[in-house]
Amino acid sequence: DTSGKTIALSNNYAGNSWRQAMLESWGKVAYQAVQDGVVAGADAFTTSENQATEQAAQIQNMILQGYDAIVLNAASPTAINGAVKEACDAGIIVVSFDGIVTEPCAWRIAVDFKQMGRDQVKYLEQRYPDGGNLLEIRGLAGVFVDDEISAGIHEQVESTKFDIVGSVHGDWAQDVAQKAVAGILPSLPEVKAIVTQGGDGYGAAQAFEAAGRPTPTIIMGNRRDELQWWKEQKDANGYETTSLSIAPGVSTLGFWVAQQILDGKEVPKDLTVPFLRVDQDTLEEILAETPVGSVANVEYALEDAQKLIQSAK
Amino acid sequence: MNRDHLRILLPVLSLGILLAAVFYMQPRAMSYFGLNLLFNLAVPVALATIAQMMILMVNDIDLSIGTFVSFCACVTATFVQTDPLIGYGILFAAILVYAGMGAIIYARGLPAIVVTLGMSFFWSGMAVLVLPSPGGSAPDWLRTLMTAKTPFLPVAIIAPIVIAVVMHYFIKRSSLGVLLRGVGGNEQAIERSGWSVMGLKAFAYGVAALFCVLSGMALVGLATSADANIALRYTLLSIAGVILGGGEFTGGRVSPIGAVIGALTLTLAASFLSFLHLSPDWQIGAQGAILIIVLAVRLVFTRREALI
Amino acid sequence: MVENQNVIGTEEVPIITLGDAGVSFGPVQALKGACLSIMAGECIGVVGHNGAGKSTLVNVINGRLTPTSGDVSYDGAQSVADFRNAQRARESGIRSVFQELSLCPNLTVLENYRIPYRNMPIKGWRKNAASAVLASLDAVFPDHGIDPYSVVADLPIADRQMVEIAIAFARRDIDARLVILDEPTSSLDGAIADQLLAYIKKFCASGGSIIFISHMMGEIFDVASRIVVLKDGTIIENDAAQNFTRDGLVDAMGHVAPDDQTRGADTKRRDFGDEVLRMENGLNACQGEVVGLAGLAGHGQAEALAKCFLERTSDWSASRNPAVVFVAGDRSRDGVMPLWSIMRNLTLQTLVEFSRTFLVDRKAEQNIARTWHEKIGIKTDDLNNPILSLSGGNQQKVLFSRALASSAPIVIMDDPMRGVDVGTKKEVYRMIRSEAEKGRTFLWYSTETDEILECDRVFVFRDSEITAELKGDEITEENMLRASFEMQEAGE
Amino acid sequence: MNMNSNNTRVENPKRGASHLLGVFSRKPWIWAFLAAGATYLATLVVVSTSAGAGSLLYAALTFASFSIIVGVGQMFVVTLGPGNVDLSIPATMTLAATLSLKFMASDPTMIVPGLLIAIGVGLACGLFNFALIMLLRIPPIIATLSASFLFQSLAIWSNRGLRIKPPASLADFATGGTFGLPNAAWVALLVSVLAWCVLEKTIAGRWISASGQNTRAARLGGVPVNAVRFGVYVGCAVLAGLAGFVLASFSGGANLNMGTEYMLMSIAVVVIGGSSIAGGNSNVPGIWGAALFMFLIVSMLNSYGLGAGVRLMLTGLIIVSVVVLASKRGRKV
Ligand SMILES: Nc1ncnc2c1ncn2[C@@H]1O[C@H](COP(=O)(O)OP(=O)(O)OP(=O)(O)O)[C@@H](O)[C@H]1O
Ligand SMILES: Nc1ncnc2c1ncn2[C@@H]1O[C@H](COP(=O)(O)OP(=O)(O)OP(=O)(O)O)[C@@H](O)[C@H]1O
Ligand SMILES: [Mg+2]
Ligand SMILES: [Mg+2]
Repeated sequence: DTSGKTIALSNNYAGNSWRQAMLESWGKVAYQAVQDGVVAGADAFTTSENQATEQAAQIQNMILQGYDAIVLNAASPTAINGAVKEACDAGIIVVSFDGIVTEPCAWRIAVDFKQMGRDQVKYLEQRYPDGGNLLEIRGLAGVFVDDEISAGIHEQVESTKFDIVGSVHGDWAQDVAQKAVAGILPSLPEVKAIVTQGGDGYGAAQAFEAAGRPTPTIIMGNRRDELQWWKEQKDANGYETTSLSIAPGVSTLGFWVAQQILDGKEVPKDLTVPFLRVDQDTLEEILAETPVGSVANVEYALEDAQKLIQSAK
Repeated sequence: MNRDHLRILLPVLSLGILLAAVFYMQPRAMSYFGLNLLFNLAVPVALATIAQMMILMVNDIDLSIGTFVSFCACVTATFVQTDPLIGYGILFAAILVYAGMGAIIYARGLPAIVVTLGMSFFWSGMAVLVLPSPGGSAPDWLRTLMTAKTPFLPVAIIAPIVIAVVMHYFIKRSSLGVLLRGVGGNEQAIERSGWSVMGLKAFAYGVAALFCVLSGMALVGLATSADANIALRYTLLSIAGVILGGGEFTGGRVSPIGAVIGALTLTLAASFLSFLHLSPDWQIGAQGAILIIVLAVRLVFTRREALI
Repeated sequence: MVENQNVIGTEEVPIITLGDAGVSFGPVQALKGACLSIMAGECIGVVGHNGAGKSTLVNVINGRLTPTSGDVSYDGAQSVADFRNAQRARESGIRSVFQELSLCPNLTVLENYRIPYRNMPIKGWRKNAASAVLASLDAVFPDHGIDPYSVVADLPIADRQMVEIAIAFARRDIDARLVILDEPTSSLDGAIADQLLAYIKKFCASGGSIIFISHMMGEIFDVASRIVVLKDGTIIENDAAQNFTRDGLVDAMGHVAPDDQTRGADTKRRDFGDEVLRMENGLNACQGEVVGLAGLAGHGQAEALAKCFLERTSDWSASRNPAVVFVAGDRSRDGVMPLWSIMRNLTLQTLVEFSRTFLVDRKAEQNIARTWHEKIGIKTDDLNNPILSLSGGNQQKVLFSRALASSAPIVIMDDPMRGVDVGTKKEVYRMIRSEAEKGRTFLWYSTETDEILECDRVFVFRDSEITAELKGDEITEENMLRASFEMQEAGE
Repeated sequence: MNMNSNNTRVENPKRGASHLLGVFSRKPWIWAFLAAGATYLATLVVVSTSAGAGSLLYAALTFASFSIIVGVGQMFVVTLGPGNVDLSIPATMTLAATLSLKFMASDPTMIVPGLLIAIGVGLACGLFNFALIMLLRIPPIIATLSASFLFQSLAIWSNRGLRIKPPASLADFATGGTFGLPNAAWVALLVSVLAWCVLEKTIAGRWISASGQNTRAARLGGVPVNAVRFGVYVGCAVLAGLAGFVLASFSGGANLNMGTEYMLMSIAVVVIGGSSIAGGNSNVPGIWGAALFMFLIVSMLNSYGLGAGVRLMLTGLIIVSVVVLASKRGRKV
């Protein structure tokens, strides 16, 4: 019985549509759970800046406020380990998702970012068995996710005939990606495809269009404007690609896992969620479900969490 | 009661009021454990604030503190951990670069704000080179030091007190401190007495760099690892801390105790805002508002100077 | 002066000897061929007009200025003059109280003592410093009531001056042998100044030397054993104090009286228009009048002028019909735009007046510039040259033109003739006269007596207050000196 | 008379030297263009085709435009003299962009009101900055910084990170080109020409330059210095609002972090472009050179395959060197 327990969400950034969708999913599912008497409270906190130091302080404040569990999307996999350890020492359950932490006492609902990189290249290999030139758009320099995805991509490219001819940092922002791509484009030979990290596909497409070059196959990241663009291209000329990203609703999975742990269930420390993937045939369906300006999403229910826990055992 | 005492009164009062409010909202905070949680992340902020204070003291401003502390943290989590000799060597060289920057700024009459802005790109690049992705780990002694269970008072309280007292003695009591503050107060008077203003400025920058190094190390000790963006916020926090602590942008009017109190106040203000369950939308705005309010209150304490 | 040295005795070594020392700042020769030696126990009074070169002289003595010609020797050592003079002076026990306050306002009294004391022992220095400053304050100014722990910015101006003097006399590793006091009493009241004078006498009696610069004749006669009179950078008198009388001294330092044909011949008009200006401190002016502000430099004339200007103009808008215009004397601080051409500098004030739109009317601008180029004779063949390519006097002419080109009824002039040559001065006087006759009012502050003599009415300032209003025949150099110097009777 | 003849003699050599220096210092933008040109050529080494060379230039012009628009605003502020810098540009851009895109809600008929909203937001932000500086006498650096926190909060609150697309016709305009130049560059050109006219042709321009060289002397020379400062801070914020609007239209929506890089960028283009941070001397063409340079250096390092670390380091070193070199020129004149 967890009806007396409280769970807090510690979030480090709210400045993009993915995070907003994540907070919204949490709000919806957690509010319902509180209404249903499953837990006594489920508050969400966001730091004012995307900084590990701020999030560490936030977690310390949560310890003081006496939450029973903290669900966490971390600014850094390692830099808040100190605070997480303190929470564990205080008897608090810590479940991290998306941005996971390496501290052993915490649970991790991981997305295999390396796998995400590999999958992009695998898809492309299937499309272009003869290989070709790839452009890589990375995220923000010095951040964990950026390194993981990039490592996955490079690893997989080794075993294919693809060539990475250029690599730029798009800082996960449409406009920065667009700028960086436009800058490197003139020096690139023909580009077959672009591997991305999510949220920068539309910018890349714009840059190619502006330079008057044929649009390569751009791997998308589930943002509504990317899907919309893809749909337009598909309708116009049968453009084909794939789109994959972690669903923002994974926060609700974090919520249920924390609830299960509080309930005394045996839960392995490492859980893995699949990506949310949009394919040529599911495009219309998912596009219709995605709100304007937001990101493709699924929310998880208690049963999904239980299934996940079961399968991990 | 002289002007210095008056100047320190406002920060002490604001910290007191804030602390009382936090204790009222969260009585749990009133314990060894609670104080440690409230304040341990204020230690690196306080060190960075002291660094900024050293620069403001000689009438300059440093916009590269955040990236420089990040760089120091990256070096600490990598080289200092694995090859201490090289690690300390890098940090020492960085301190020399800082001192040289101070000397050049004075000798060429450069605007410190632009030079440090340029240097912030430089340090940020260096940090990414040292540590391309988050990680590294804290040297054991550092971790032990930052998490030590000291009797009676937690490290989080002892460290700021030690920093404040040491710097108070250095800046406000030692005879070298007098000269440094004199540079901010009346550069010409210092020069007339035959001192090298350039040397003093370089020294002030060097000490600032030393405190940035300490800040980076303390941060790694608390966080257990580093990343290249770990301390970007310290630039703004440190300026705000000095000003909240009763310091002024010009005239060599700074107070180390005030600066430390300012840093604690800023950290506590963030906790206070989170205990308030203030909407995250407004948290950053609330920080701006606090800055504006305190600076506006200072108007009462300082004379206004007219254009002519 | 040669006898003077002989009297004291050839076996004694002078603390400092200047041999034919000269200092020039570019074309300005601030000090010419100064010969002076100072023996232990002497108190030298230095007098002279503003800009006579007094501060320059003492700055050579304390080593801050390296003479551009001649040499300096300390304690009879070999005569050299180079950048290490400051150190030599320090080591010979020469200390200075500068004309402008040179304390750090953010430090406490005892901390300010630390700054000139280079080799201060570290151990317990605060306690030692506090007691040293306190001892010195007690010695010079009994009953001063200054706490050495108080911050200088908190102290009133007189207390700061006292602190600075006390620090100069305080004990250090090298004892004070020659203390230079550059107008130390300018912000002290009578009783406290008397304490200082008494201390100076005591100090000299015990073998110390003093250089004492003051505009208060009484003080000079009270303490000085020898008086040096400077005029236009030259030492014109250097003799034992008893050989001077007060009037003789004023005569010696006074400017050459203007030749009588020019002055007085200007029949001064008595029929001015209505009063167009009146300020709180009693300063007033009528239409068409040339009002002079006299008195020693730094006694509030410049502030009064600035206030008068600022009160009548706005920070927020510029009028097509400005009420006042300003001619700056301190060019670099108050007048010149260093990055601009001559033409732009000349037309700054009249931009709005001569443009019908928000655009700069280039044609009108050129016309004005050309008109004034000829009218006032600015020495350049291209008005688009940078202003800094002009000599100081010509820059000043540009500033004059800037103001006179405007139609404003009141013109405020803050010592506007600095660096202007004699011929132009005459021309400007004539222009001012004719503008005044057309109904313009001039407020004219000058440090030069013959300029003040051009005025219809004169207000003499002392300590930011008006001490005398002189009209017509009352406007004489003597009357002005009398009103601006505090003629203490103690002197005689 | 004797003195007069002396004067002429001294003046002649002086005028010759300062004339040369004057010519030199009147065109400090040459350095920025030289640097941009050098970087461009260095990038061309790895650009294979001639079409590539053209498209690199086109891209550079496009992206430099945004830096130019904010840079021009920042230039006016910097021209006011030491201590004057507007750090609220990024927040103002973000706020103006989010509010106007939200208002337009992708409706093509709302473009003009949307633009007016962006400009209005800029106006309000500028007013707020100026009020803090003038009324509360907070130093400009910290005033604009604190204000930017508030603007940022407002932006977060107002649209919660949703990316609303600009109306299609607006997006087409922002990404399109006319007569071989990107439309964004036309906007930047318009802004630059206006700014240049203000500085060179109008009375206000004279006033700004005078206030920056010596506020006290300007005031005594009849310049309404408060009005000048007011105009400059408000103008800078309005330009930031405009830049936010164009950038959001260009990149398909407003982001909460879209302005971040323009804080340093706006100052860097001003300084590299040859305007003196010590005030009074501003330089519109130089901003173009510097903005192109800032874009091209990133392209060059990316094209060479150099990483983010090296890129940042070099950028920093270049800014510092330019400032040091510029100071040398400043001293001599
Ligand atoms: N740094 C300088 N550069 C150029 N000219 C200078 C400089 N210092 C002094 N002068 C000029 O040298 C002359 C002598 O100045 P000095 O300061 O010695 O006069 P003073 O007798 O002390 O006058 P006062 O009574 O006003 O103090 C003046 O004409 C002054 O303008
Ligand atoms: N504001 C004050 N007014 C009067 N006396 C003071 C004041 N502050 C300190 N004192 C006294 O002056 C003496 C010296 O104090 P201070 O702390 O400055 O010296 P100190 O500790 O010996 O210095 P240091 O440790 O730097 O050598 C003490 O007796 C102290 O009580
Ligand atoms: Mg003590
Ligand atoms: Mg003098």
